[in-house]
Amino acid sequence: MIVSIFLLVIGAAIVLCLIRLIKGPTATDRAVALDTVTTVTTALLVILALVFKRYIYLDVALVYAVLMFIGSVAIARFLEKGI
Amino acid sequence: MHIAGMIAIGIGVLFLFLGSFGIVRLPDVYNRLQAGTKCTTFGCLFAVLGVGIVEPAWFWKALLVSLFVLLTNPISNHALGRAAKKSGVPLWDGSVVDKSRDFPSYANTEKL
Amino acid sequence: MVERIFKKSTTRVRIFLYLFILLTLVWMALTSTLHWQELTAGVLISFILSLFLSKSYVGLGLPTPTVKTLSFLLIYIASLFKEIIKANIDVAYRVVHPKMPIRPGIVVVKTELKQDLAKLMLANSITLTPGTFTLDIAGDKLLIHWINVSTQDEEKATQAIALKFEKHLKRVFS
Amino acid sequence: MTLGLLLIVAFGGALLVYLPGKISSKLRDVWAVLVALAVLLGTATFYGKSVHDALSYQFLGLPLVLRTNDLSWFFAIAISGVGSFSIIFSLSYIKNRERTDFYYSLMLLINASMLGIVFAGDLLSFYVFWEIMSWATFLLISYNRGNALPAGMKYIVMSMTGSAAYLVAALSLYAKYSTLTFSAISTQITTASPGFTSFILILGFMVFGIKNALVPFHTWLPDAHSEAPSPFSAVLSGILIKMGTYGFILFLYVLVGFHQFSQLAWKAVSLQSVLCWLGAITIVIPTFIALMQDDAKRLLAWHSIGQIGYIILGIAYGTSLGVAGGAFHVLNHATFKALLFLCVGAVEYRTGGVRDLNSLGGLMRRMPITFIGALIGAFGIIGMPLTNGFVSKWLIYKTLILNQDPFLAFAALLGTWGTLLSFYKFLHNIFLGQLPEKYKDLKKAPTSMQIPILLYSGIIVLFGVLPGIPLKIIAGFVTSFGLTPLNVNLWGIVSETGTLNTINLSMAVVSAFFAAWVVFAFSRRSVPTTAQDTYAAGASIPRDKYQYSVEFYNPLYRMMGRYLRDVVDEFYGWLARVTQMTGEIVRRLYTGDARDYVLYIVLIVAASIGLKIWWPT
Amino acid sequence: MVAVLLIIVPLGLAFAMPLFNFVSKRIAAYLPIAAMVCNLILSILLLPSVMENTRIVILGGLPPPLGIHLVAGPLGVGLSGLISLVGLAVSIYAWGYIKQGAQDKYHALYLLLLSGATGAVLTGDLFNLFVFYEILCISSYALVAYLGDRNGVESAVKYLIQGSVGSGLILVGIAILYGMFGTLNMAQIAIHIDNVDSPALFLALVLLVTGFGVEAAIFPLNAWLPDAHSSAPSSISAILSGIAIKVGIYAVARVLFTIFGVAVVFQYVLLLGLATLLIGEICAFSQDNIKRMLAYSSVGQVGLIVFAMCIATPDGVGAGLLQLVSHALSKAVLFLGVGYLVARSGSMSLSSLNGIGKRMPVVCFACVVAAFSLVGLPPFVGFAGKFLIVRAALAGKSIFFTVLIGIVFLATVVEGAYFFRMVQTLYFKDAKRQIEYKKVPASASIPIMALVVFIVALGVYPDVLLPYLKSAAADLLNKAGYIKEVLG
Amino acid sequence: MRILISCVLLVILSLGLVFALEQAPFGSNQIDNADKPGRFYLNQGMEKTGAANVVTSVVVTYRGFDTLGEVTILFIAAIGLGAVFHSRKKVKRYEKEKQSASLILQTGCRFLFPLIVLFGTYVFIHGHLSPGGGFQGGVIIASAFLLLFLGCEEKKIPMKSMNTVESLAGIIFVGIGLAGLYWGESFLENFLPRGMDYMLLSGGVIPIIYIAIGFKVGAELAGIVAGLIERNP
Amino acid sequence: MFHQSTYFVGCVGLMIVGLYTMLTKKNLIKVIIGLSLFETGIYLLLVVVGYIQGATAPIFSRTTGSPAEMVDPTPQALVLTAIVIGVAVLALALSLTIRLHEHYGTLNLRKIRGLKW
Ligand code: NA
Ligand code: NA
Repeated sequence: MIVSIFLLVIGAAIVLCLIRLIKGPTATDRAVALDTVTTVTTALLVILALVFKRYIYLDVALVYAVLMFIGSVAIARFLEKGI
Repeated sequence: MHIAGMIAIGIGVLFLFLGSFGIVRLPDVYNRLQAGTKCTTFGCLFAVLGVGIVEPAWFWKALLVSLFVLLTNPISNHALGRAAKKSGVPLWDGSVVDKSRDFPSYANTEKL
Repeated sequence: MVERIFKKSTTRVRIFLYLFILLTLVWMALTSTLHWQELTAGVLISFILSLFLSKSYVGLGLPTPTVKTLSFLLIYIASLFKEIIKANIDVAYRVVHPKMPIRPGIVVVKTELKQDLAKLMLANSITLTPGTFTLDIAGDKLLIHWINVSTQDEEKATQAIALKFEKHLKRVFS
Repeated sequence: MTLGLLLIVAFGGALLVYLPGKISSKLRDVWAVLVALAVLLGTATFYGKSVHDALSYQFLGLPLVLRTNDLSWFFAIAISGVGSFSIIFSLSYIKNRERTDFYYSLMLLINASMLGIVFAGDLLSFYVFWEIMSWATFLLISYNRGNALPAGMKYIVMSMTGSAAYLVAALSLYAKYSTLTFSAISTQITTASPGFTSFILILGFMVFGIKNALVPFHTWLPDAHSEAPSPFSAVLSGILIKMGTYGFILFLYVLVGFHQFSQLAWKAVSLQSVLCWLGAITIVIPTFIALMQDDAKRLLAWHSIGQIGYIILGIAYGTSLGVAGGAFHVLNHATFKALLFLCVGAVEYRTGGVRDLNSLGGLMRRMPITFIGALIGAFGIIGMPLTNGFVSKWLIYKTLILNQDPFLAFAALLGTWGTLLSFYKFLHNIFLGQLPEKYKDLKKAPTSMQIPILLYSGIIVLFGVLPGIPLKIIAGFVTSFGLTPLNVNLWGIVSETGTLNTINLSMAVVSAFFAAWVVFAFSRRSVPTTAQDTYAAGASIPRDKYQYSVEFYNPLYRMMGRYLRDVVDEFYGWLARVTQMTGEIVRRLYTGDARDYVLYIVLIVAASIGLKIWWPT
Repeated sequence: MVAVLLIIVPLGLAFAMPLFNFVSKRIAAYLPIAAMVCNLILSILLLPSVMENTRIVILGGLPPPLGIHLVAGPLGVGLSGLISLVGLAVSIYAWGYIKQGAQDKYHALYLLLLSGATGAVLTGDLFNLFVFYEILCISSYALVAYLGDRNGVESAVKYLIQGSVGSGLILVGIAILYGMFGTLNMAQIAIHIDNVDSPALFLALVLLVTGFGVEAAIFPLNAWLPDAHSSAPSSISAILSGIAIKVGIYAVARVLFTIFGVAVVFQYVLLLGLATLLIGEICAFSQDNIKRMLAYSSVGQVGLIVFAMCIATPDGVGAGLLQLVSHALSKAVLFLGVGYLVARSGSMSLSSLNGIGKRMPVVCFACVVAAFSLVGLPPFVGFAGKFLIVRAALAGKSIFFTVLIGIVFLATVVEGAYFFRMVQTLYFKDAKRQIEYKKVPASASIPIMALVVFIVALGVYPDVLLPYLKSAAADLLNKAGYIKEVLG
Repeated sequence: MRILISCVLLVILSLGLVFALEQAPFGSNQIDNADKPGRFYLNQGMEKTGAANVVTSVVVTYRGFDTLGEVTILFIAAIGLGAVFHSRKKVKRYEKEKQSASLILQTGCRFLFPLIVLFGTYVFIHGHLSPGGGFQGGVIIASAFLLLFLGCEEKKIPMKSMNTVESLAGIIFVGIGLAGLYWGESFLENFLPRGMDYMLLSGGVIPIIYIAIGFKVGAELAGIVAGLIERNP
Repeated sequence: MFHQSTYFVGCVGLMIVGLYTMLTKKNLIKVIIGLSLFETGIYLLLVVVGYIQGATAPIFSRTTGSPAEMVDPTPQALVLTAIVIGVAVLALALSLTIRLHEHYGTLNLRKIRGLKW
């Protein structure tokens, strides 16, 4: 019960980030929104692991966090003309 | 333990929401970064640790996840902020000061 | 024991040992078990990876792992946590408040830290705490975005933003 | 000697020319002549034999059959004869050209493949040899470069069209009867529906009409014949196009049978009459086009088409006399047309490749043997008595007259008239008239050229006087077609309606000639002088002003020229251009824009879905 | 069991290529030769035994419906023999021809391409077919762009985009089939398809045929082909025309006949094949760029093969297969030969090759023989193919096919026209400028002449192939037999 | 015009796809039957191979041939990229305006690099127990390299050792497959004992193959990344 | 949670959007992005095909272990393969794009038409 409230709130958070992702206005804004959404999603994945009672899903969250961090850095470096 | 964990998760989720709200609400990219990273990092930290508390067997891995987020989010935050500044995204009109011109590598940045 | 080995060995070996221990610990956290198979694998892999990858840690300015340093580190982390919580409540308040009471701006602060890792930790700490994040770093100066600029003076800003971490970090990285 | 061995010798000899060629050109020449003569001899040994060999070698599971009988042997001996004469003629003709190994190899290969065609006992082996002949011919036509290239293209494209039709015909037969051997098909096809038979025969007419240069498939021939090397033109005109005739005989008399053929009609128009009329048209129009040619070889080439008209007319007419005439004309045309081409070749060889009728003249004295050859050849083609041409044409006229077909007969006579006119021009412009200055020191043709010329001349006269020699064989196969048997003796044909006896004829003609010669010899007073001295006092003047042979039939041109345009050829040219244009347009589908290419893929899927919706089954 | 080596040997050698390259740079060029010799021997050894009964090669330890398996039947092993034959010739050629760029990478990619082709024709699993098909496609994208020149890169990009869309469609098709039947085994899918009638099945069929049709170059999915075949290094053009397209055709045929077996669709594809034939030949006719002309000619030939196969009788499929073999050999010879002609004359324009036959007699002779074979002249193998196609088409005694054959011959005449024009250009046109051409190295003339020997030998005695064609056609067409062989 | 045509075609396509998919009996029923591979893998996969992750046992053994092909395709991409870039002039166009990474990023990347590599290793070594696997682990290792490139301009990839790793890993994969043919019945058969369930040492050859795949994929993707951002030596 | 066709509509939608991008955008990079979108839709379709309502990932552990409650593992293996293939193609496409840009100085597909007809 309470978990579904958590999930709803997280869903709302993701929607908010998506709004910013779509609105922009600058590319950096979108990147920031993306970065935020990934953090939220990492948390979501961990909570989902709890929901489904599957320990193994934690690995998924970790992989996700690692890859998305690198993704964000790559976007940032791209935006500042570093690559 | 279970209840403590759930409370931690609740706090985390709340801050995740607030961070996302800030992303939408705050006026420029720098302020959004403030909210986006700070609140969501904190929220993620609490949520993950909360899960670790609810399921004690998962604690160490949850800790690892949270430490990773704690370490990497400021870095990506910084990278994005720097990217914004370097690519010339202007500050919000209500900003009171911009000292970046005094800073070595920004001296020749044209538009701020 | 560990201290003695660290003090005696050359930099390179020290870094290797550092990385080896770090990786083994991370492995243990990842596997969350003390079963011999996992431990053996972990030690083996950490050893091999440390052999090949320790170059990446050269010049990072790793602190000597003494009990003292470790305790300072814990103190630092504790204070960091306190600040983080304060920061979040602060930011959340500003975000939620209908008037959005913010006075954002970009200021410069100074640091006396020398090691790269120390600077990283300082910058990250600043980022994680009250309404500030590190935009850039160059030499001993940090460019900070501040959501509620209370002073534009470099010294005062340093005082308000960096010093509370710097004093802990200085002790860790002494 | 078996047929297989003969063909192996022929093909092997052709392909192995390169070996002696690597050593020395002399050895190669000897080799080529030996192979040609060996093949000639080998063919000769099959005289009068009837062989039917099913080979142990099978192609795609189909049995291959080699067979010979009177019909095959008749063509085979003509092929190997013309082939060896041309090889001998080539010895000096081709001497200083490049790629001579290639030339000899192809000459022998074409000979071999033609032999294969006539010895083939089934439609598949026929086709294989037919195709080898086609591409080898293409290569040899192109040998002269320059204008020869478009000529070669025209030839091969038409030839391929024909081959396609052949394959369809042959395999339709196979689909129906599960066999490709002539003997099996001929027994089974008697029950076929008229529609099917007509389908097969029409396809056959197309195939062999193209090779035979029957109007309207003739357009490749004038170009190809005139651009090919002369010894090969002799083969081409003399015998190669007769493979089409062989095909006609094969389809009409061997496979389908004349009776069945004559029944095929659509309302009042019978297939037979169509073919006869095509023959008649082929006699008249090309002959008059020939009249307008200024290129000696082109003139000969157009006449080949005209003479083919006689052959087809005779064969399509379907009486034993007509078929005999047509078949005999095949042989005769082979001799005199080959002879004429060789004569032109000899002239060409000496004058350095000149064959423009407007710039030659008066070569009679310089090249007497060649002149005699050309004269006899011309007599032959015109159909003068004492030459073989007379006999065959006489048989054909006779047929037409006996069956009271005045229009066809008139067409045939018209053709002879045109032939007479143009060969007068031919002889006059090359050998008579004035000798241009630059050819003053022309030498006689080399011996290797004179031998075939003389041999041909001899044969022409021999068969003109003793037509019974070939007619005996012809009568043999004509009878086997189920036509009325012919009564042949050495001097001609004995029949109730009209006996041909060349003894009487010869006597009459010889005495007439003698009389004429006596008159001419004693009345000759004129002395030839060079025109230059008389008119221009050594100064140079335009050629067409002083040489009266230039534009010989100019008035005739103006009168008929515009009706004698080669419309068919223009049509084919248009077709080629249209194809090219279509290509240019269709190619635009490949726009170069990757997105269009993706669009095509989506289009196919969407179209399939659409098809499925609108057209559920 | 050894059939798996047909795939593994080139694959393993390609994997080992970097190691060999450390030892010596020269080794790289020998590895494809070694692999292809090995494959050729294996195929020849295997062929007689698989003619009797098809071998199922289990992979990963599970019997057919459960795991992936190879079907070493007459078709698969026969095609892999063809692949290794042409592959061997081309690899010997490449030994002397490829002198630019990263040669070890070229040879590795080449090995992978061949192993992909072999895998695709051998596998009995639909998804595995897709994987090997992709190996083939992706390595050809890379090889087309191997020289890094403008045309190569551009055509590779276009090829890649089209090919990837095609691959995507294949995947959707596979997803639908898997969703409906829960299996990827082609035999098992074939069983299920007979019992189910659903629009989704039609969609799957369309998607699979379209997807594989891109590589098979069926009109209008073939837009990449003229660019790619003409811009690639000639050795790769040869292998693309000789082998890669054939794998696409094989896949289309497998899907149409073995998996679906729906007769209505054959006529639809047959008409597409006819359109491909006509358009390919007409486009080739109006080309002046010789490699582009050959590429369009490949389009036409593909159309002919597809046409023959869609007659959908054992004779028709057999004829299509023979035509496939004939085209593989002949087009390989043409591209290999033209590779050196173009290299020596410095231009791909047909007119730049005027009279080159005198300078480079061996190569030109080979090209002429190959061209004659493609046109379908005896005594070359193309004739046997054409003959069988016409025979198969007319066997039904239907007016429809007689008319279609007419169109086929129309296209063949056009094809003949440009090939004979090419022959004239090579031999009978006067060279505009006098250049002393370097001799073609033995590494080129030997494989070319070897292929020519095959063209002539098979042309004179095609019967040696007949039993194989017959059982290969049965392999494709006899759905029940295939199912029985695979699932027992 | 182009848009119009595209829209029409795509509408037809999408309608066709959706309707066809609607009518197909998808869902759980397609593996109800025990002779369906999916059901077989679920019911007996763990028992036969000893790998707790059924997907892994499918990927590595039952459909291991696909996986071999998949690895091959990555290999093709890697060497294809090398071949395409081989004859290329080094482009200096963007060098002037290129920003170097800040100290924070540099330090962070250097610090994180070994940790992420370790994590990647963890992922592919536990491929038979957790949702990881050779590909996932390889991707993580490659992304660690990407991070290094993002943070430190001067870092180059040691192509030679990468090639060696790639090559050796490929040979090991093929070698294990052949060993299965030799000691077992078929190529890529799991010929080693299955070990104790849920332990690191279980699943027979699966972890070994996944280690090889992990290294291979890591090396290849790292090479691709390095090639694309011009960091080959 | 949802009816199966909802997932299909989503997958097909993604595919169509990808195709639309490929068909209408001039920029080569955008076309490649479209390709990626298209492929992503396909991956999703593959996953959906193997999904069973209410079932979990096919990974056994000491606590979860009923095969009946697990989704079909095969499509997951297929998706893995498909994704890797997609990545390889993407890498190659991008490297070719870089090269193409060096040759043409543009990525506009209307202008990259050195080869046509
Ligand atoms: Na993040
Ligand atoms: Na922050």
